[in-house]
Amino acid sequence: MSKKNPEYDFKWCPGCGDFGVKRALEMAVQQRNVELEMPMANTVVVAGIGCSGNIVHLYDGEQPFGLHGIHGRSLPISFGVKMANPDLNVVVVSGDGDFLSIGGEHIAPMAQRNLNVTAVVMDNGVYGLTKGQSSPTTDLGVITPTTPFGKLENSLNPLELYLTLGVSFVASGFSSKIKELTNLINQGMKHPGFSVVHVQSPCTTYNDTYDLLKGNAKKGIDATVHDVPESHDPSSKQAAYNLLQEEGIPLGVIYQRDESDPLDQRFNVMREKANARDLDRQIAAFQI
Amino acid sequence: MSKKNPEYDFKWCPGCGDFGVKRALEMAVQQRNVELEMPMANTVVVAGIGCSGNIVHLYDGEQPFGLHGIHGRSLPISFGVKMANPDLNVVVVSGDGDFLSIGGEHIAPMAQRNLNVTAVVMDNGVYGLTKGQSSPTTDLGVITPTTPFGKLENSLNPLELYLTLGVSFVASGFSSKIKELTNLINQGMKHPGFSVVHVQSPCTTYNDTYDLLKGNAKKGIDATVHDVPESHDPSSKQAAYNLLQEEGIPLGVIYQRDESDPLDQRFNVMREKANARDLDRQIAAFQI
Amino acid sequence: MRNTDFVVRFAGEGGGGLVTSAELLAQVTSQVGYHVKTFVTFPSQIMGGPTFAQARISTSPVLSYGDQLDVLVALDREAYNTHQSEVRDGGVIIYNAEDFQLEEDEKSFGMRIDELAKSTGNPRAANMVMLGAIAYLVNMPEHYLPEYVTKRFSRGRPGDEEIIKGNIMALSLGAEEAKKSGFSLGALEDPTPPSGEQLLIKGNDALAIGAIAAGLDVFVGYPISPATTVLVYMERNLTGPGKFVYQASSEIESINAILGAGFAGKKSMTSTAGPGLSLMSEGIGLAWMAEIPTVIIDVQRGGPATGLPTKVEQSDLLVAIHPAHGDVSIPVIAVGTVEECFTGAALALNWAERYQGPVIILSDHGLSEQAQNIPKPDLSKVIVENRKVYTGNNGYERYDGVDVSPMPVPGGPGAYIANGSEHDPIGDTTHLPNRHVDMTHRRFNKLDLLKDDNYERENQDESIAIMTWGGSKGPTREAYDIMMGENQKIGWYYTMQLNPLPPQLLEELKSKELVLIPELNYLGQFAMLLRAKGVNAESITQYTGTPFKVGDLVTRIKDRIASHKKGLVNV
Amino acid sequence: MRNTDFVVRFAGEGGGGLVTSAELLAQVTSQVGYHVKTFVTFPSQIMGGPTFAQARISTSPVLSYGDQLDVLVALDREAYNTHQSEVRDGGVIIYNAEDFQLEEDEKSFGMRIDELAKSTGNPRAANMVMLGAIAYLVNMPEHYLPEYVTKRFSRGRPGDEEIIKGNIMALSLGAEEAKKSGFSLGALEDPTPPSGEQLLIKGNDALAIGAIAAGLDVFVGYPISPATTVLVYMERNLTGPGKFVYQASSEIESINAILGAGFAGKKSMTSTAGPGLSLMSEGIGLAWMAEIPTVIIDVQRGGPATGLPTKVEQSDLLVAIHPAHGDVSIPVIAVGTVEECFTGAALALNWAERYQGPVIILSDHGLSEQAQNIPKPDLSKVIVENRKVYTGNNGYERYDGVDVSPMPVPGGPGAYIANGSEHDPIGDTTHLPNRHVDMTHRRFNKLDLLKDDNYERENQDESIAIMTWGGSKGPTREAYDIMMGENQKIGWYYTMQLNPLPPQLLEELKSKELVLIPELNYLGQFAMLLRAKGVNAESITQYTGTPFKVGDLVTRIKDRIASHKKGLVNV
Ligand SMILES: Cc1ncc(C[n+]2csc(CCOP(=O)(O)OP(=O)(O)O)c2C)c(N)n1
Ligand SMILES: Cc1ncc(C[n+]2csc(CCOP(=O)(O)OP(=O)(O)O)c2C)c(N)n1
Ligand code: SF4
Ligand code: SF4
Ligand SMILES: [Mg+2]
Ligand SMILES: [Mg+2]
Repeated sequence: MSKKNPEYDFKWCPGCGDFGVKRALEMAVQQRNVELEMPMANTVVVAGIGCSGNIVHLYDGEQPFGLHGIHGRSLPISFGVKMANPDLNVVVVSGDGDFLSIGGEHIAPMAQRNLNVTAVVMDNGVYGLTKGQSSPTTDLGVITPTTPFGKLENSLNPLELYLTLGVSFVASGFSSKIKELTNLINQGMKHPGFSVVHVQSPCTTYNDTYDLLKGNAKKGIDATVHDVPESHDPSSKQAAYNLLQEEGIPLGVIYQRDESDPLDQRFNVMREKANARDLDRQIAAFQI
Repeated sequence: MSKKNPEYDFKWCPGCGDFGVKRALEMAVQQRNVELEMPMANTVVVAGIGCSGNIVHLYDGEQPFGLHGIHGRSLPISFGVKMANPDLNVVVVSGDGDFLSIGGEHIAPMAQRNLNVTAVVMDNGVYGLTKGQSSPTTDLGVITPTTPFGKLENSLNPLELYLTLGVSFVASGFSSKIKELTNLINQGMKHPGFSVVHVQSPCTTYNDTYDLLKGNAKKGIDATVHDVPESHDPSSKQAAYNLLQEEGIPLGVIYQRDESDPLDQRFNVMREKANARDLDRQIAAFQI
Repeated sequence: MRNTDFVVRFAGEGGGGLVTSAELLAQVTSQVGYHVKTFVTFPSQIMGGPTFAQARISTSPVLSYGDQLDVLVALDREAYNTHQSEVRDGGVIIYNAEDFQLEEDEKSFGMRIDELAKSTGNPRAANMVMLGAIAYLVNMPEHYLPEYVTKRFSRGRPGDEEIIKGNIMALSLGAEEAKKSGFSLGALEDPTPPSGEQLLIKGNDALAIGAIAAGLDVFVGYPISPATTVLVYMERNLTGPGKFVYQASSEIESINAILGAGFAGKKSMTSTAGPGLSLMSEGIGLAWMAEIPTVIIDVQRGGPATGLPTKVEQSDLLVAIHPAHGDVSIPVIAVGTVEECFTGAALALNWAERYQGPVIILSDHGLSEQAQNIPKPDLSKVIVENRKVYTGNNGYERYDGVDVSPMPVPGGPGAYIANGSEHDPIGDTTHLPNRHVDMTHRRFNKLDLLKDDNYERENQDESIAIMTWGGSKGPTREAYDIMMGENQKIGWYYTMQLNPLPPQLLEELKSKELVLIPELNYLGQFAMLLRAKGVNAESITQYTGTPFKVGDLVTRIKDRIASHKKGLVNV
Repeated sequence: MRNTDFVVRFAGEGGGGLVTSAELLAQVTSQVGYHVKTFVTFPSQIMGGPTFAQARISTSPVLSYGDQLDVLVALDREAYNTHQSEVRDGGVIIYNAEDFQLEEDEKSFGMRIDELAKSTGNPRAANMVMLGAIAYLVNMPEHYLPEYVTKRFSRGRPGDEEIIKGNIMALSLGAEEAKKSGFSLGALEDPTPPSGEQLLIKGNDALAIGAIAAGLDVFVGYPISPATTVLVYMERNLTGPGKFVYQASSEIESINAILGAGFAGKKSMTSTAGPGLSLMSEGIGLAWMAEIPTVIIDVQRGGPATGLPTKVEQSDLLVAIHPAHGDVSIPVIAVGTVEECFTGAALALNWAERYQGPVIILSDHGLSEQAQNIPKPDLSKVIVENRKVYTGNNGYERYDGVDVSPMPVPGGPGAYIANGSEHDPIGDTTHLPNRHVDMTHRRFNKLDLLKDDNYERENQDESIAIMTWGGSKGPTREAYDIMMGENQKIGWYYTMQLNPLPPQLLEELKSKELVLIPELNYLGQFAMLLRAKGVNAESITQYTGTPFKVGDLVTRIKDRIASHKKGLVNV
């Protein structure tokens, strides 16, 4: 499908982290297509509302299917898409507000079901598209247009949340590390079950955290991100919890459940065991 | 307020755990009123929809204020009530479906804000009022009218969830242990911040777990519930996590944050620092 | 007793017994060719609480529950007090003499039901005692009940014979008591059995079967009275390759999941009641905007808010047609009989596929809980429509033009973005005025595809007409038939297709002096919509949580017409 | 130039510069007594994207944005292409000669704006260069701008003087360029300054201030364009003892929180746009059912679904009045001008208190983003109503009777249960038919308290009338004035109170042959509602995402009246 329709008028701000995420997503999907010898048409990108969700329109190269819906509902939509056709590679792209605030209710059910979709969450610690209000990952005390005297809420730790809710693949990425991020997203797609790749993706306009994340020697700022240590055992939930108690933001696979049976598989197993009745027999049951 | 209007026609089934919770709630509120020399009129019970929520209508003795709204929304309603008047003692009564499924999105924000209300959650592992469908705490594989071939979802661990979301007081009770439960609810009310008292409250009609919870020597069933060991340090989140990894359901205070500043307090501190402008000055700012 | 028709009500504290008795009576009589309809009502609670269940048995097709009772079985004093006034003159009340005693009167006799049951050795045979008594009162041929009991309990198990014996004994004990009472209601005429095979089925099951017959693939729903049984039926029966059914965590999840499935090429559906419909508002708007086929069943109950979960009302019509912000007009099919539950569900799926968008089915608590005999549907005659699927090359402009266009299916050619923001032809967001104008036209043009002229009409030359909708069809039709018998001059119109209305129907209605709309809501919602379309429509409303009584309708319609003729009232 | 009125538009890639320029122009001219109105439109994105901002300056009150441009400042070629056709004959286009070049024509001249700004030593003075040029073109008295600049930048800081000097230099460089171009538009007449102090304020700020003036206590909202700025204003300014303001985690949380606060005795409010309103559906129904005062502002944008977040539309009317399942009819106040934003917000809070239920305010994107001069509100004249509070003893029957009754406040006497299920007098759940009937009457009776006969009318003897609503008031009124100048025979009606309508107004409208309703939606939503009430109303619709142009309206209204008179069209 040819792209760049002149009517489409959305652009990200210069330096926005989402550019990097877009590139990583494109490459991860490409890799996945090669791995499975699968046409691009098998990929569906379900997008939330926010600067982040616009990734579906800015996607370069051969185009996947897209569904750009309403704020906070990309997970339940992806649930319907995936279970309607489990052969599809279904990816959710969402922001910290979209995924964790208004859409926060949908994470637990997908984790409990182990729905086999991959969610890529672009966390910029702010509501970008609506111009800079606080989000669940904005720190306590931060001043924004809606917290003019400082945010009153503790910030949420998304990685810990995913672990507790039982997400079976949890990874942490950074939009500036495109190669690594590509790899994480691709691993998420390979994982048979619900995978969340939570990405630090700075908002240059409302919450520029590049210095904080990467560090800036000149300004005397130490980097917050660091690679998950090689010694980390991602199959251990306890190890994952421990890792998250440490300072800074670890990048890499935090947790991956070893035996992960996705919902579509569970569903099939159940259905094979269940004694089905065709419609004629169903109707016969009501016969007088 | 005199009660028992003949028009009111709801009753719990014989043996329903909610009877015990009701008694404990009545006593805990009574105690709290005495402690603070507070009239009953200062208590507001915000109820969810379910057998459990009907506690607000079955409340015996002097009546508190009640708000019986819509399914899943008791927490956000309680947020409005409490912040409108922080002097009120606001209690939420809810079921496992109401609180953890359709209303699941509201727990995290209240925890992050540390809203000073007490939620009493009656967990019977089932949707009682709608006649026995599975709930988030129903176990994997269980057969119900909506899971005729076995539930496909892992069950949620609510206590672990509350901990991760940052609820500052987490307790676990059992409807048959009324005295202990009274105490837990009362402690929750005393706690300055968001407190959740999660109660095992069996549904005799659709999910009778009395034997399982209490144990039944004749049937060779060991009890699932056991008291939180005396050695447990509820101020340690780590200890709380560890406690929850063990077999069975611990009863008692699982976690209580030491320094807990509730939202109303944070809000006041913030407002005192903020430079307010009265309406005249606000209008003057637009003057041409 | 009208010896072509009788109504029996069982009333007491909730629990299964009452409902089973009414349903048994319906089964027995329908098996020998009578037409039957049951009705159940109970409080929103699990056990206990004042409940009643009734069955109407007739020699010809049954349209309503029956206004007056021929027989009332009152299991406790409260039930007696509540219901006795509904027993017609000459009717009979059987009361539970173990619970209370009455002074002697010309209507009632007491029976120690449980005691009699116990004396048969089977305390659970209380139903049979009651049925035996009723059978005697209506002079039912003696072999009906024993034959039914024999058939029902011959399950090839060791205890069968004993159970059968006990039950038959209970039947005759009941009959004897009735005989002793001296009451009798005259003989019920022999039935003219309906032609063709019949089902005895409730509305919600018929909705489910209709949808499955039309090719439903995916069902996701959240429990809520009185819609839960649709979900329960689907969980058990929507099986087969590629099918998926699931209990969601909320109605917001349901609606978004089914639109996801619709986008992915499947026929999808959910069922809910008012509170769930309100929660689905935003999602329904998305399906409309992004042009995704999907179907929402709303089994209406008393509103607003949590309202009256177990009572009947038809008050969700306005919100069904205009559920969400922005310019939307959601197609609505309102089913009026158990049979229409079957056909309406199939039609809704077809409509969704045909115009590529969301369709709402309105049923109600009454239909959901009533069992009725309907002709066995002929599956080979069910029309199944499938969306136009795009099969060309990539580079397709899915949102091109102002008419319905083939829909790409993920996995196949024609990748595009289904977009809930205003969009250009490939689905990218745009704010250009002409695109919004074109796409708005497109979304509304597509409704033209649904303007089939399917409607009932009779006496269309009359200048005054009655037109009801949904579950009020039965009582309204019965009222109409009574008035026709009296040579009143009134036309009859009816359609399931409330939005869009059949165009020819609308034209006819516009030419009337007055169209009267019996409907179970306060606002007179359907009449409002008709007036907005230029029809001089006026509602006959009721909002008691109970269905219309035929007699009331006859009176109110006649009064209204009389005052219209006197020119006393204008809209 | 009409020398009483001119319109300047700045167009280019998004960013603050364009908007600041238009607002500066409005400030300068309003300070010397002109009437002004600005208008801004931009895509739903953060930076860049085609944007424009304009200001209309007039010697008399300004009702609309102005159909045609007197001056267009085009900062890039795309802007030129998009907007040049809107420049009137005899108007002038200033284009950014650094970005592109045009063949010479009779309308345009190029200016190297940034270069000129840089030459003053202050590259940020590009605004001033443009304003200088415009001032010259419209023959603005020379001292206005320098005086304004001097005042604005005299902030008691060291660099003030230099900045002032640079800006004044930029102004004269701009003026010189304009002079060189040879274009001129004739002199703007002196203003007749409005009497009394004036504010220059946008709709959303006025809504917020109006609510605060009427005693707002609690505000909870979730960000969404174009409503976010109400929340932002509140966060900064709703202060004082007992006040509470908060950003919620979703609109479902907002609505439930404010109804909790309303129950607790406070005046509460939220603001949102269409998608949020749809999500609030269930909660609004609860507030109606449980009789809880609260106010929801819906700043309408293009719909449905995510729609057109930064465009104007009036398509949420139907869902505002009937947002939820069941029989509801939510009071709706539609504000039509920036001034009405202030008064309408106060009225909404009063209504909520008076009838004890939810009230919806409809504003729109246009009002939210336009700055306009309005008379400074006299706070001492703001009417503030408070609910009847129950002060008796315990044992109170809060839901007794079919009229509004004093409301207990938690902490005080009269504990009851505010119940979203149907209820008995103390708020316990009941399913009795007569209670549902009574409580339904009660909920609807209370609307009578809101039927104040407040409306505008002119030429009420005419049989054809115009009646618009909300933000289309300005252009419609301007069109009406033009037609009055031509001695057309048309009546004028207008009210903020769309539901319930002022009863006397409704009677008058019903007596008309034809009522024309200009409104920015496809369905003709207000006309639908009026027809349902017996008014022969017909819409003049537009659904481009842009506001009405006065000229278009005049033409369409006249055409419609002409065809009506020829009897060609019937509803
Ligand atoms: C129901 C609803 N509420 C609110 C909005 C407005 N809205 C659009 S995007 C957004 C938040 C965006 O934040 P985030 O998800 O973090 O994405 P980002 O823009 O930062 O990438 C909001 C509140 C909406 N579109 N729909
Ligand atoms: C929006 C909405 N959806 C569904 C329902 C139907 N409903 C009422 S109670 C309930 C679940 C009750 O389960 P739970 O919260 O566990 O309470 P319990 O009855 O077990 O105490 C449901 C689904 C409703 N009232 N409103
Ligand atoms: S506002 Fe922030 S998140 Fe949005 S495009 Fe700009 S930089 Fe990216
Ligand atoms: S159904 Fe279960 S939860 Fe409900 S009242 Fe009966 S026992 Fe209690
Ligand atoms: Mg963000
Ligand atoms: Mg439960």
